[in-house]
Amino acid sequence: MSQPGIKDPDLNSLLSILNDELKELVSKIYADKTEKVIYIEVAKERIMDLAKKLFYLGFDHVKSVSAVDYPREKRLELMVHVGSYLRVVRKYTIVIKSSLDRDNPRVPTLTSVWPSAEFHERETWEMFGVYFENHPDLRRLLLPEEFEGKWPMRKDFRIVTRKAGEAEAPWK
Amino acid sequence: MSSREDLDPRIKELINKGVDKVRVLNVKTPPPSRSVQRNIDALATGFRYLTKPMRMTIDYPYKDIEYPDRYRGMFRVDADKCIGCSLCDVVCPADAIRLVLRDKKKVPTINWGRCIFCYYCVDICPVEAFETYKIHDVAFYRFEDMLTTLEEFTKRPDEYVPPRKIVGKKFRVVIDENRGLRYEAIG
Amino acid sequence: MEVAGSQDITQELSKEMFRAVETGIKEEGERLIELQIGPAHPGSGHMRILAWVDGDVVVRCDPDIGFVHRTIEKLSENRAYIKTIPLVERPSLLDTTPMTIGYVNAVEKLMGVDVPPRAKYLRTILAEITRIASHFYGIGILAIFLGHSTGFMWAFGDREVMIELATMLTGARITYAYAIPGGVRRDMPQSFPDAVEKGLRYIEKRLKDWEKIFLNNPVVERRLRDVGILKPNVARMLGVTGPNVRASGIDYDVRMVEPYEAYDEIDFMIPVAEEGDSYARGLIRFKEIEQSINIIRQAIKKIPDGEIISPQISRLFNPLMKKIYAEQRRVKLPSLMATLKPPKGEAMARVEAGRGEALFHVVSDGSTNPYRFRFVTPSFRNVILFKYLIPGHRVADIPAIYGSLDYFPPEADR
Amino acid sequence: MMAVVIGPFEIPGRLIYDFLHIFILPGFGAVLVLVILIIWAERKMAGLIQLRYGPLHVSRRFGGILQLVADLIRYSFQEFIVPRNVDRIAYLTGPALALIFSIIPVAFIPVTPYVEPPIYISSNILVVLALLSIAPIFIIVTGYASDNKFAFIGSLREAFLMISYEIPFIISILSMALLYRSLDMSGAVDFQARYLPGILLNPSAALVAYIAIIRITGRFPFEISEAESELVMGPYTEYSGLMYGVSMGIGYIKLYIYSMLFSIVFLGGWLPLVSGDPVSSYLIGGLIILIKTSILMLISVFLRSVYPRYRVDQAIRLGWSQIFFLSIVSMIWSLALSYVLR
Repeated sequence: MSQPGIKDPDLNSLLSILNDELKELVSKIYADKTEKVIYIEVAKERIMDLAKKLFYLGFDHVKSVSAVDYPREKRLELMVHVGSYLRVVRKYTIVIKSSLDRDNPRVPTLTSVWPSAEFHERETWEMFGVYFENHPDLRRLLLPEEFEGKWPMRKDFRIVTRKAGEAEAPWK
Repeated sequence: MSSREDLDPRIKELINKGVDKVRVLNVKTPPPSRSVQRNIDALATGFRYLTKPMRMTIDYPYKDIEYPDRYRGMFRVDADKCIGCSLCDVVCPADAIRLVLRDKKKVPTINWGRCIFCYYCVDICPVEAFETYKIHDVAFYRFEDMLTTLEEFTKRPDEYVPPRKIVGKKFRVVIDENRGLRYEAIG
Repeated sequence: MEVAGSQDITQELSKEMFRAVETGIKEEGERLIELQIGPAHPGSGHMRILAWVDGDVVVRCDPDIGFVHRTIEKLSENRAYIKTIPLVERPSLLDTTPMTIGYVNAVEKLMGVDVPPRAKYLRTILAEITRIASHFYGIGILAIFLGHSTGFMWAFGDREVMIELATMLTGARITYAYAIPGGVRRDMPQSFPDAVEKGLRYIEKRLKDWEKIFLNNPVVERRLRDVGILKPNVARMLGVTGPNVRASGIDYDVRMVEPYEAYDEIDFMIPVAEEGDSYARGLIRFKEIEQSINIIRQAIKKIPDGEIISPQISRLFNPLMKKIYAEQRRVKLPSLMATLKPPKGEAMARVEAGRGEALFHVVSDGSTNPYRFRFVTPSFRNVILFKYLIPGHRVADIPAIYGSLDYFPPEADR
Repeated sequence: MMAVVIGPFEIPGRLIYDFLHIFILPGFGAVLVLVILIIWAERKMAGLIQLRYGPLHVSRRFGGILQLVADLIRYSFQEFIVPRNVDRIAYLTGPALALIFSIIPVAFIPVTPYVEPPIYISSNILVVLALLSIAPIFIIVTGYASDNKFAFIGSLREAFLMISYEIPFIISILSMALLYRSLDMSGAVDFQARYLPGILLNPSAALVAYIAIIRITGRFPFEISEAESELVMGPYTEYSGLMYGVSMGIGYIKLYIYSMLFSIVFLGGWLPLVSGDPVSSYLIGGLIILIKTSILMLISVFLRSVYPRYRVDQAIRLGWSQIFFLSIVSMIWSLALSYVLR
C-alpha cells in the first residue's frame, strides 16, 4: 500500500493509514521526495468528506488555503495545506489539491471543519475568485475597498505599472 | 472538538510509537505575590540606571559611525573594467540598474532611489567592475538627482551627492560585554 | 455533504471565548459604540481594528488588514527566482533571515542542490540572531502598548546589539539577503565569534534587569495576567502558530518538528507555558531569547570548516571569482544564478520565523520565474486571533493583547 | 508692612507682596520655571534610564534645557484647528478653565507664617481642596465637547477615576487637619513644628495622598485617561497648536499645586525656617517649599520610566479598595493620635 522508495517508517505507516481511510474518496495520494509533504488529489465534490476524515486522523489545522491558476487548461487548482499539532503526525504536511472550473469556481467552505481556514479563504476569494459556499464572512480581506479589478492573482490579470506623474490608481 | 479522544486509533498508535524529538522546557509564570518587594525591585532598577547611565545611542551628526569592512554601502562602476555583459541589470531585484551605451559597450548606471543595496550586481559581476564604499547616509535634493549618469556613477558617491555636514569625529562600534555597544574613536 | 454547520462552529467558538471572560453581555443594540482603531492611531500599527464597544467592554472585533499589502506572491511570479529572495525579506523586516531561508530551502528542494554544513550553520546563527532581535522588537511593542516606555527603549537598544552582530556577518543592518540557493554569500569574519560571545553575555546580563523592571513589575503583571486567555483547544482550532501557541501549552516548533539547516545537530529546548494568557506569551519570548543564545553558542562552537557554497555552484566560477572566494570568502554569483531554471515540479518548505511558522510553496513550470509562489507568514495565521480573542475584554486590553500577540501588520499583509 | 516709595507714588507693601506672591514665587513665575524644569528633568531622566540622551539639541551647552521653550514656541505658532462638529464654547473654554482652576489655589497657599497669602481664609486647606476638585470637571467637559469617541471615553475614564481618587485624597488631607486641629495651613505647619512632620505622624495618610496625587495629575502608572496606545490623547484628542500645549501643561501645573499642598500638610512646609523678618521669611520659606515641591515632582515624574499604566477598572478597584481602606485607616489613626496628643 505504501509508496515504494520511502525510508521514513512513520511516513510509511501514515501513508498506509491514509490509503486505507481515503481510498474511495481521493484519486491520488503520494509523498514527495523530501518525505515531508503528502499530496492528495481529490474531486471538489468530495473535499468536505476528505476534510472530515483528515480531521479525524489528527490533522487539526489549515496552514494555507490558496489556488494555482492554469488558464490554458481552463482550471483553477485549489491548494490547501493541512497540518497537525499532534506529535509525529506534525512532521508531515498534507497538500490537498482539487481542480475547479475556472469560470465558476465554487467549493464548500472548509471553515466548518477547520475554523483556521477563515481568513485564508477570504484571501483566496478576493485573489482568485474562488467562492466558498457557506463561508460565515466571505468579504475582501487585503484589497482596498475601491479596488475595481477582478481576481488579481489570476494569470490573466494585467499588471499596470504607474507612470511618473500619474495620479490615478494604476488599476483604473 | 479536537480533543485526542476522537482520534483514529491507528493514528494514536502512530503518535505513541513514532519518532519525534520532544525537548520541552516548561515555563511557569511566577505566582502573583510579594508585590511590595517587586515594586521596590523595579524602582531600584530604574534608579540604578539613573545613577549609572549606560548610553547606547550616538550623538549623530556630531559623532558618526564607521561601519565594519564589509558594510554594503554605495558603490561606483569602473567603466574601463566593465565588459558590458549586462548581468547586473538582469539580476537587479529592484530594477535600479539601467544600461547606457558607451563605446559600443553597455555600461550600468544606477537609480539610487530604487537601489536596495542587496549587492547582487556587485557579486554577479564577473570582472569585479564595481568598487564599493561604506557611504550610506546621503540625501538628494530632487528625485532626478538620484538617477545617476554614467559620468557620475564612475565617480566616488561622495563626489557627486550633496555634501553633508559632518561636525565631529568618526567612531567604530564595538560590542561590549557590559554596555552592549561601545563607540571607539577612530584617528 | 454537510456544510450548514459552518456558522455554528464559529459561533460556538466565539461563545467559548465569551465564556472565558464572563462579561454577561450578550446582546448588541444601540448602546454599542463602534471604535475604529487605526490605521492612523498610535496603538494600531498598519491596520484597522474595528471594535464595537459596550461601555468599556468590546463585544465584537473585526481586524481590517491589507493596508500594507504589496502583492509579494504576484510580484514573485514576474521575476527570476533569485530576485524573490530580497522580496520575501520585505514583509517581516524584523526577522528577515528565516524568511529567506524558507524560500531558499524550497528552491533548493526544487533544484536538488545540497548545502554544505558550514553554510547551514551560518544560516542558523544568523536566523537565531534575527530571532532575538525580532523577539526584542515584539517585547518593545508590547511594552509601549502598555505605556512602559523604558521597556520599549531597552528592547530597541538591545536589539541594536544583535543588528550590529548581523552587520558584521552580512554587511547590512536589516535586509541581509544572506542565503542564496546552494549556500550563503559571505563567510564570517575572524572577529565574529568573539563579538557574538560578548553580545550574548551582554544580553544575558540584561535579561536579569528586564525581569526586574518589566516582567516582575506588578503593574505589568496586572495588565497581562489573565488577559486574552487562549485555551489550547481554541489555539488548535484557529491554527495559531509561534510563541502564541507555545504559550497555550502546545509544543509546536518547526525547528523541532521538521528540523532544517543545522537545528538537527543542536541541542535546545522549546519553552512551553500552560496559561495561554498575555503574560505567558510575553514570558515565552524571553525564554526563547535564552534558548536562542544557547543555540548560537552551540552553533559557534560546532561550526565545521569548509565550503560555504555548494560545489554545484562553485564549479561555475571563473578564475577571478575563485580567487575572490578563496581570499575574501565572499561568494561571487555565477551568471547562471540570474536565470535559475529549476525543473518542473513543486516544493514546500516551512521554517520557524520569530513569530511562528512560515510556509513557502513554490510551483515551477521549468521557466526562469516561479509559476506560483505561496507564502504564508505567521502573522497572517495569527490575525484570526483578533476576531476571537479580543471580544469580552476591555478597550484597554486591546493594546495589551495586540502587543502580546506580537502581530506585525506588514508581515500579515505580505 | 512697609510701603515702598517710588518718586511721587507710595506703593503699599501689602500690594507688593501680593504681586510677588501671585506672579513670582509660589505663583506664575515659579510655576512656569519649575514646570519647564520638571518636564526637562522628566525627559532627561527617562533618557538616562532608557540608554539614550534625552533632549539635547536645543541649547546643547545646558543639556538641552531650552527644548521645552522651543516646544512651546512651536505649539504657539502651529495652526489651531477647531473641528466642525465641536461644541465651540465648551471646546475653547474647557482647557483654559481647567488651567485657571488648577492655578487659582496658589493665591490661598501661604509660604511663610509671618505674611498672610493674598487671599486669606482661615480654613484654606478646605478651600484649596474644593478649588482643586473643580478642574477635572472642565477636563470632562473638554472630552465631551470634542465630539470624538476617544475623547469621550477618555473623559469618562477621567470622571470615574476622579471620583475614586479624590475622595481618598480628601479624606487623608482631612484626617491630617483633624490631627492638627486646624484647617489653616499655618496652623498645620505650627503643629508639625511642635511635634513631627505629618508624614511621620500619619504615614498611611501620606501614602494615600501621594498615590492620589499621582493619579489626579495623570502621572504613570495612572496615566489612564490620556492613554496614548488606547485613546490617542484622551480628552485632548481633538486639540492642536497652543491649546494642545496648554492641555499638556495642565497636568504639570496640577502636579505643582498638589505637591505644594502635600509638602505643607505632610512635609512641614517652610519648617526649618528661623527668620522672623517678613521679607527674608518670604524668600526663605518660599524657597524651602519650592525645593520640597520640586523633589516631590521629580519623584512623580521618575515613575514614568518604571511603570506602565494600569487598566481603568484596575485603577478604580485599587482606588476603592486598598487606597480607600488606607484613607479610612489613616482617619482612625489620626483620631487616636489627636486624642493622645491633646
